[in-house]
Amino acid sequence: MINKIVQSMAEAMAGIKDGSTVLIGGFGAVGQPDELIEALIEHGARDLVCVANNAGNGRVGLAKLMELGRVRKIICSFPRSAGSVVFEELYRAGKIELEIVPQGTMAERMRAAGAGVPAFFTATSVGTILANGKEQRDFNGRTYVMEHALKGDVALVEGWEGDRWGNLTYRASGRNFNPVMAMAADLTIAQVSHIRELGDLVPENVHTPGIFVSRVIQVDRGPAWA
Amino acid sequence: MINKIVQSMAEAMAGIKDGSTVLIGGFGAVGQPDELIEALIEHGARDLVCVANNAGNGRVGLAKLMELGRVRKIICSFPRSAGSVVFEELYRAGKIELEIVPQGTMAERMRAAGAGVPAFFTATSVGTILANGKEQRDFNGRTYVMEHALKGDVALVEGWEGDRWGNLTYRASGRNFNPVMAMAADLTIAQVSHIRELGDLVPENVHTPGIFVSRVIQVDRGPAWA
Amino acid sequence: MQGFDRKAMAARLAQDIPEGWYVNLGIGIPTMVGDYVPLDREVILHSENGILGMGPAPAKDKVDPWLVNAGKQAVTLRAGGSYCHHADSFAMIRGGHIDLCVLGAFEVAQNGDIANWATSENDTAPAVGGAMDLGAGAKRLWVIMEHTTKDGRPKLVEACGYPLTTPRAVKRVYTNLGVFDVVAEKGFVVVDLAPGVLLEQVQAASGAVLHTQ
Amino acid sequence: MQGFDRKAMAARLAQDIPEGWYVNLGIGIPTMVGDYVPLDREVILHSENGILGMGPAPAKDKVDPWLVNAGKQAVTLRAGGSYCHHADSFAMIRGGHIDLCVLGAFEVAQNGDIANWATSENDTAPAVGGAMDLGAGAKRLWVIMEHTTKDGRPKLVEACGYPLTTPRAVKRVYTNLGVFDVVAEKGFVVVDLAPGVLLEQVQAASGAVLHTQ
Repeated sequence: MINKIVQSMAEAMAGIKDGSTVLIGGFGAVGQPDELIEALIEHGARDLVCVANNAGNGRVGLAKLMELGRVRKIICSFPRSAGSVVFEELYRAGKIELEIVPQGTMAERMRAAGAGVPAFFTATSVGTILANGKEQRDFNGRTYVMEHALKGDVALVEGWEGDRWGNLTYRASGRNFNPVMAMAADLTIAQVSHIRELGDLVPENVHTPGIFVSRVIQVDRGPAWA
Repeated sequence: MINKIVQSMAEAMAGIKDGSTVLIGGFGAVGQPDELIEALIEHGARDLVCVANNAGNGRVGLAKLMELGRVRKIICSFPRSAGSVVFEELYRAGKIELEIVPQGTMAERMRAAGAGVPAFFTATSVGTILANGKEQRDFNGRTYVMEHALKGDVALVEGWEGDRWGNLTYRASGRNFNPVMAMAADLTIAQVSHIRELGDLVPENVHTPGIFVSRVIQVDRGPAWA
Repeated sequence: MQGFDRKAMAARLAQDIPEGWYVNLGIGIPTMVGDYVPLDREVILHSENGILGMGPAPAKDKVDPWLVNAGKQAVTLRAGGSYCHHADSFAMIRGGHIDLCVLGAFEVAQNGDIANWATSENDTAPAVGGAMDLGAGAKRLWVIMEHTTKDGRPKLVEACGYPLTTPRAVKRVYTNLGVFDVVAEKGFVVVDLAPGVLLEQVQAASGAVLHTQ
Repeated sequence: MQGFDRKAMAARLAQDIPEGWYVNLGIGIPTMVGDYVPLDREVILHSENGILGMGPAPAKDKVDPWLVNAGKQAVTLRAGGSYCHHADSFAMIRGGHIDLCVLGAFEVAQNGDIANWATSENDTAPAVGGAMDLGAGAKRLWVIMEHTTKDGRPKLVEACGYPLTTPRAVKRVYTNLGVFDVVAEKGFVVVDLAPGVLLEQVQAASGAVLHTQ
């Protein structure tokens, strides 16, 4: 019997190596797998490349992972926000690398990795400093830059429901980067609010099919998120 | 008030021009917009380029459109099947052009058109005659071919449910090419079995959001499909 | 010289959005535009984080923590709205399906260049978000911003000094002083001015020639 | 020389699929493989037209016209199965997420080349379907086919004569005479032979050298 549901965070994190590229879902706090990030801190892997839309907030979660010196590089679209104190300190001190990627390019690069597309062309960033050093090419009279697939060793995602085959659903805007990250990583670990029996999810409305998910763990996000 | 629902096939077909590229959903009979194809025949547009997985069956639908001499070229993955008599006659007589595209490349080329990607690389067809004349390139030690976006002037799709904003759902394997075709065309016309009130479709489970749909028309597919 | 306040700017822009458009509103003044579209005119708001058919902010006791806009503020979903993932959401933007994007800006140049994401090439960690995708992908880009910086420097300019977000993308600019089209091979063209504002005043506050129609 | 019949070939292959694999079965004998996976071993079948977790053919009075496999035959969906669109379905294939694809073939060469879609370069309208995507994208490609053509010509060959589907893709071949691995820089290696079949008979029916382990 296939059973991707794990009972402990130690099982969920098993095998994550130093030097991994870790894709972390969420847009702000929504759809962000907080409990998995805490477990990654506990797990201890270091020299990580983290891909996330934001560069952490306050001194918890991704910010804490950075503060502990575990993150070599961050790939994101929006590093600077009111709460990104840890990132800014580390970055000014030259202790963390940064790759800024337009948000849509970031999503598309991961989708490409999941879909077997090593590179594609996009109009986004043409004529800006973010296109510096990138190959450019005209199609039908318009200029595009070539972007490469962005693959993860690990993805940490948050779903709403999950089952033992790894099928996931998402709630409202909690979906965001999670489905593309799930398909772009070798090892995809999902935290979900609810475990469902196999067959309870409506086949037409599974948002991430289990083929893209390695492990599922139930977390209690508290009454506000229920 | 936005109202994409039209009441007649004449309204549904309005403005389709000679010379159009028409994307036609379906995989075999399933998810194939039979009533819209009949309406396109009635409408009379000619010199069409049709994109569909198969090259028609029997002497109805797409096969009839071809038999009437309205189709200049067909782009498909699987032209030859037991029932593709019309296509084979026309093709042997040199009366229709054919572009064979691997099925996944065909789907991805339309998805690219819908997503603003003019070209991308894929490993599919490398080392075969279908890669002849195509640009090839190595990424990470593997060879890929470059494929271009495949855009439609018109898409004819079949959904299960639709609403006045153009939101669609699909039933079971009726989804197939329909969502990528809907996003790849300038004018997307959907036939659906059921019209729903705005707000009745579950927001998480809309399969094609209305932004990709121009017109919706209800059809009666008969009791077997209900 | 008074001109529009921020609410009036947002309202002025809102009156130019026809029914049926798919519209993405950036963070700040652009977000306010949504509040001034008449309720009987259906305009479908898109948010980068996978929302189509976004509604206004909820009552405080109706906040759903799973539902925020691109500025991470609580919002609602209208009947007919739907959710999708980030790549599908940006396919809407990058594939040219969004009729209009409204952004704020540091500068707009007379050729339509927009700079709104980084204040210098040496900015250590600028935040681009979805601005470059929207600038390059939406069918139309309109900018809404104060006509000058807080210290009085013009934001309508001959050429941008800040790093570009997207070249030649802006079609129209709404400021506290008026509305200006960006016309190819001409530059800024005055559409109309805020009540009580004179053309010579606006010209004096601008870093590029303002043409009249 | 008897060897396996088609059912026995399918059963022989099925016994090599471990629990938990995601498997795409081509049209013809490959489809039969699904019937021989023991019911208590969960193997998740994928179909190109957007089905994951496909089940066996339905009873005649339970046919759902909306649910067909890649061969356009009526099928069922298992509990835990799901549907997706064609681009997502082929993302599973092309992105390397399918553990195993089983195809029929006209020829397999000792370097792993497979030809299974066109019978000549002059074939006027060959039908490729998803074969090239599967050949290039699945983690493993196994072929199941008769050892020779109906008129006795070998289908295991030194080099394919027919147009290729995918170069160097086949890892293993199941025929009515036995099971053969394709090993880099070596060629065909006998894994085992059908009951009552002798190596020299199989070699005589093959167009390439068969190595023993």
